[in-house]
Amino acid sequence: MRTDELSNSPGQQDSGLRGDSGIIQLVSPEGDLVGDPDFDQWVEDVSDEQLSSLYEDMVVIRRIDTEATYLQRQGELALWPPLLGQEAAQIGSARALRSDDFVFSSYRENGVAYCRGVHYGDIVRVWRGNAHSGWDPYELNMATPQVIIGAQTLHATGYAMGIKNDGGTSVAVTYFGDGATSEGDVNEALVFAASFQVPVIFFCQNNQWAISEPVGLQSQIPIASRAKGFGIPSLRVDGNDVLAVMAATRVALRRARTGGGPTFIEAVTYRMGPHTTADDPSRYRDANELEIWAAKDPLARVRALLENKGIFTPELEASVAAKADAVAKEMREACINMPDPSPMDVFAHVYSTPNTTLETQKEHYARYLDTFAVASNEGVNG
Amino acid sequence: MRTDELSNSPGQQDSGLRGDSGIIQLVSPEGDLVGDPDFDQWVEDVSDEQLSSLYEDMVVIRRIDTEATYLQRQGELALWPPLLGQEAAQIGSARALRSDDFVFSSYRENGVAYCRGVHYGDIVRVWRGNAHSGWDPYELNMATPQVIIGAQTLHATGYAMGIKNDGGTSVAVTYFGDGATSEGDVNEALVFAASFQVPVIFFCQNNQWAISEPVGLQSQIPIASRAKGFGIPSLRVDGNDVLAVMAATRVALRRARTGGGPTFIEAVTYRMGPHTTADDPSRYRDANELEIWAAKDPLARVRALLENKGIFTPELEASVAAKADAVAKEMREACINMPDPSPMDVFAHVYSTPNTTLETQKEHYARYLDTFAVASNEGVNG
Amino acid sequence: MSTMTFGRAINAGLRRALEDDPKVVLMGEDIGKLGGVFRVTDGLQKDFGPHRVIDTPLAEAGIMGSAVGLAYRGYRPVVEIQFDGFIYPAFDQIVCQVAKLHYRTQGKVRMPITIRVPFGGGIGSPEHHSESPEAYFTHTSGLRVVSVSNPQDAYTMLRQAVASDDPVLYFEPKRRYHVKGEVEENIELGEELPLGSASVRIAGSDVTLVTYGPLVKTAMDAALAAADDGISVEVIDLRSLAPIDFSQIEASVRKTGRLVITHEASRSGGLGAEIASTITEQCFNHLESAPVRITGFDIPYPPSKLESHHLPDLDRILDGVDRALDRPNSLSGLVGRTK
Amino acid sequence: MSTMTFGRAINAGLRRALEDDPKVVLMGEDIGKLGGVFRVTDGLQKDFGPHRVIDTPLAEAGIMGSAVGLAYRGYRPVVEIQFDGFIYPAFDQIVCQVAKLHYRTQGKVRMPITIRVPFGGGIGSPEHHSESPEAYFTHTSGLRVVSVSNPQDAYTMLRQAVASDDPVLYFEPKRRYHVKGEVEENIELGEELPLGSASVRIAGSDVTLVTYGPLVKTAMDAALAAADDGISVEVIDLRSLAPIDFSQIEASVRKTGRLVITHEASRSGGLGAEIASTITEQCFNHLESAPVRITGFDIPYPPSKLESHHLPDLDRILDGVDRALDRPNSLSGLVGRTK
Ligand SMILES: Cc1ncc(C[n+]2csc(CCOP(=O)(O)OP(=O)(O)O)c2C)c(N)n1
Ligand SMILES: Cc1ncc(C[n+]2csc(CCOP(=O)(O)OP(=O)(O)O)c2C)c(N)n1
Ligand SMILES: [Mg+2]
Ligand SMILES: [Mg+2]
Repeated sequence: MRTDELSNSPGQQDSGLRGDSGIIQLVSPEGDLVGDPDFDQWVEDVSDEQLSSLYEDMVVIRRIDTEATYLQRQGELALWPPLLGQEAAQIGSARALRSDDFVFSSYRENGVAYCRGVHYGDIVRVWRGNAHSGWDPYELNMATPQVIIGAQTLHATGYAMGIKNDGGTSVAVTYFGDGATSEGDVNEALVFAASFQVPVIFFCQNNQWAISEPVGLQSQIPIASRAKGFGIPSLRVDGNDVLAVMAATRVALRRARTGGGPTFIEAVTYRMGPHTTADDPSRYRDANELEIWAAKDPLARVRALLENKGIFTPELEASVAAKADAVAKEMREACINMPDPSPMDVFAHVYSTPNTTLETQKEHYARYLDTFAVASNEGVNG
Repeated sequence: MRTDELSNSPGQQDSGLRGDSGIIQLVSPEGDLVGDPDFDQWVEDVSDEQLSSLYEDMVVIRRIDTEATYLQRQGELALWPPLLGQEAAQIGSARALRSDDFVFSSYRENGVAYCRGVHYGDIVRVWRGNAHSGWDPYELNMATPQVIIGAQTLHATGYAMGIKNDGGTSVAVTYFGDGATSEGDVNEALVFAASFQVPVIFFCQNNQWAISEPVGLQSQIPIASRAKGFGIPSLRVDGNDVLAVMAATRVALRRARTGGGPTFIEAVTYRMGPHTTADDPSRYRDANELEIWAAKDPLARVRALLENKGIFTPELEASVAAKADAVAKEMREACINMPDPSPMDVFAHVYSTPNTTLETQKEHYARYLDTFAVASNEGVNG
Repeated sequence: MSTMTFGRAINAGLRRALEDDPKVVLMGEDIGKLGGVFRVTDGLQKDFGPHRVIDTPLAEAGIMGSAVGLAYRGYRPVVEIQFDGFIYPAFDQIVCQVAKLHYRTQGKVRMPITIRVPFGGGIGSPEHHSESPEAYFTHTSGLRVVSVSNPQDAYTMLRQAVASDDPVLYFEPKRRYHVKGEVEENIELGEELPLGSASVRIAGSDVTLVTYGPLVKTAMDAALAAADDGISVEVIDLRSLAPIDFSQIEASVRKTGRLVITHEASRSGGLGAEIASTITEQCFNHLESAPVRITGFDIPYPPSKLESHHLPDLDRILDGVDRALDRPNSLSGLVGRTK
Repeated sequence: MSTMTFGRAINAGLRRALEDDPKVVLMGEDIGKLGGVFRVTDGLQKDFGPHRVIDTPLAEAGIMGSAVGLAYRGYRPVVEIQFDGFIYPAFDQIVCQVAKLHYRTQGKVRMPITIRVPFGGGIGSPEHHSESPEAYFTHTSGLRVVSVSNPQDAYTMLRQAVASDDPVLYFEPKRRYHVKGEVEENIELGEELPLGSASVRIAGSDVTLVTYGPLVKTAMDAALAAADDGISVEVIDLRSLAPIDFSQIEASVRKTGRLVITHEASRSGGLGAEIASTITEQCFNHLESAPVRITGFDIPYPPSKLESHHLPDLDRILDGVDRALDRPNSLSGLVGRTK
């Protein structure tokens, strides 16, 4: 599925927002359509084919995740932050975007990057230690992963100030976690977004954990409530239900595009894996918590829906698997064959204009490296 | 009135909190009791004598404010941040406190400092440029004014964590402005206070302005709503109604003392003067705004109430005026006679333990100063 | 060419930047109707509208972080930090984002952000209103840092800063806002000296005196006073604090063999340390005495009644000149511990 | 006396501090059940409870600001910042509150806060996980700053830091967490060397090599390698970065006449500048060559595949030793621009 295809929200009216109580869910864990009078209409245009395509996306990014985890174990990556369990939240939201919307994400949104059209090798470039950025933000209209928790929410807000100034209809979308909501930056972003009424979506994946800290340490009430105190409407959505996430995102996008200002979405989901490959969740969480959430697996759910609809064919299964294999293979090969950066790259792009102090250091380091070249040449020749 | 006298809240039940819509008001601008079924009971113990005393407090601090403004114009103070118009908010809240409660305020809470028993000269010590702190925080149980907007709200929260750890029943109370609510620190303080459910009161004086910025730039919805998104109950109170402010503060104190955690109070008031003596409000606000608020003057209101109650006697007026005169005189004299700090004080108290680098600098500066002493001695003798 | 105050010159530079490039926006607290607490942005919101001259909520991280977002979108934000001491809530966004994004993205994302900071002491203000935090930023790779000392430089370098594709911290010596000077506004930016160049304010041969921002005037006064004693002081105004134009200092020290550096910021880890050590490396055989630093002490900025004891003044600078020249001075007789 | 890793030694120090003083509390992200991302607080929450070992919300300013409040109340908070690069959101609270409150209140309010920061590179981490921000804090008056280089110092100085009535930044060289050493836990704090003292790790006579934290080991290795070439290097471990124990460096340089300083932090405005310039002032007539700085470059911390080119290593240090000794080195032939 192409990015733009699902981004044309159908002609529904903005249905307004629900209170804290209601979590928007359109598909039950068993794959049944729940029947939601407000939100169903926002995804009623999603065809069987498109639904199959969403399923494919989710399978592919789970495969990317698994493959990257292997690559890390094999020493090809230094680290990897798995998104296992958060596929619906990422695909449902990212597939609702237009290509000219701009995404500011955290480090875990590799599923979003996939939807934005990233080259597969670029996904792992950062985690291999080759670069601080895997891609050109302006090519994907997606900033490269932000490591400082919450900082990107302000960038999205500022970007949206720019969109509004330009009279544009695109939207800035920022992804962040439940833990991030405690950072001053995120709260200041809400202040700025509300004050200037700019087209930004705050998409919080509440995956229940910030490394070892349960979400209750950050907030004892639903995260979605936070935004209202800033005058920003919010939606709380079942983050493991790809259609519900898409519907909620489309509501927010519509509001943003039509001058309605910011929206906050809390996607309630679960981090089924460790925080990163360096983490050991057994130190802080019960195995049975995982079991409970495994029963709500987002992939299983959309697959059940497809089955219930009678469109989960062996051909679909095979083609999806083939696609996942192909993507994984391409990513692995790109990863393994990625050339190391060259030593002098360490100095590149600190400034866009020459800097005398740094030039001197660079020159000196080149001379220093040369002494080894000379020495080893001498060794060879001598 | 002594600090502790009004701090023993009578035996009412916690009446719960109102929605955004209702601003708590017990006395109308004309000095009539409005009749509030929920909050009247929280101040029903306030005797005529105590009411007169609250009036006296307000007159005195207005006088302090005026006197300090004069002192600034006469060059005795470098700067002064007037609290004109905010007397009810400061007196109503501060007089509800126990002496073992601990206050963390901003720079404008000189009325609160007065209630905490500050020596009058100490109020102006900072503004004369003699010191960074006017008093010993542990003597008044009030930290000295915080200049970094919002920073003190975290200090109060941490202090309250300590109270809770100690099993104490005192409360940390932090004062800040409407502008401060945009700072990350204030929002993080709300996160921590809610997470640890500690006995802290967030007392926001919404005086409608942050220097030249109207409150609408910080929040387009009532400031009191902010706290709810963090899971903290809030009260919105007429900040020009000393009894309403006292009632709200007592509700919050009761909750805090009995393990109910934090409360946020928005006192809706008005900064009738400039931001500081260096400010010129005519550049950014209409004169008629001031007129509207002058009609709600907090002093006039409590005076009208006293009159309506028939207890505003010429004797009261005279004794209050005499007290205000005496305080102003004492403050002025203390100010004018305050000895300048001595040069070597510049090095005092950077550390509580000796620091070799600084000792060297100090030693050297003493030698340097000596060269002048020698030179001028030589001059005298020679 | 017209006569204007320091503050006016910056105002004129901002105005010109707003006129020349629709992508330039100003952001800050109270910069609109009020014109900033120092009136530096006076009249600009009126003339360019609230979308170009933006009064922001009271949150410095928010200002800086949204400026980053605007820069992503192709804007050139000029941010005002109200006072030096209020820059710290924005420190994370400056150090981790503004300074690093160009490097992080291998040059794909530029951060043409100018951060204007009124700085320094001497105006009798309360705490946090008189600080000199420049060394935090000169130690931060990815930033350019400048400070200006006269109306013409204020005008020219403000325009250069706004035109720079790299982020620039622009430190304004607030106690000099009312100083007047001639300003030529019709400059060709391309023909101006680069943003990174120092300037010799007074030529001299006995000792090199390096400073920047508010102390340039004090240093020039000191040089005049020294001349009365027959001492010829060369005064160098750094203008660029990062990178430092070491070639000019080096040339001067090769001539004089003596170096004094003065700044208001605390001594330990201040710019004086970087200049002294780099010049020692580059001119070791030309130095006749150890470089001398005359700086604020290693204390928090003191109450205003004491600030004259913290801030380097003419006498302390002259004492430093005497030390550099091995003339009698306040440290004479202290062997070894020449501090 | 027992053998333990660096990380364990800090853990033992924290445990002892918690045992000795009920006012000691630990605060930070993931320090409870997880025991911190480096397991330094392993087991402490279990043994002392969640009110003594506090997992905080994910907000560094919040952690630091509430630690200030706890200190007001008489507590001695020990704060863990998860990684060097995450200290900046707390910068305002550290610089404006933690560092200044004692001065502000004329000694009435004490800030006995210890801020533990795993710092430095060499562990192959992503951005913001390998930084050396110590110079920001050594330039901040009111703070003490230390860094430790071996398990015994880690233990002793952690306990001294917690016992200090002044705030202490305690930088832990994260790439050395797994290094083992003998640790004597039965120490009398009062009899220990003060927190502010440096330590000569290897005595030598030709050149003084000053460093701290993670590079102490590298410097000692370099000294051994130099010895093979007949060069006698004296290695000084600063331990205290603010204040710096200049008397020991001075004594050494008076003997050797040559000085090399090495640190991972960027060169401009790093500790090397302060040490070089102060020692030049104090030992000008004893120096036979200009002090040499071998440091990280003036770049943001690079991607991990490039970090070995940024971090000073044995070879670069030896090249610096050669420069200090006027032996052939990578700069030989470059006249003047000896950088
Ligand atoms: C400012 C900052 N502080 C701390 C960290 C260390 N850290 C990395 S991820 C993380 C937890 C984030 O949790 P959450 O926001 O819920 O996102 P999730 O990892 O669950 O996707 C922490 C504390 C950081 N990267 N940045
Ligand atoms: C961190 C910080 N930023 C900016 C300032 C400058 N400043 C001082 S007072 C003020 C306005 C505060 O408004 P508000 O919080 O409403 O309090 P009020 O002055 O109205 O009492 C500002 C911007 C500051 N002191 N601290
Ligand atoms: Mg999470
Ligand atoms: Mg206000």
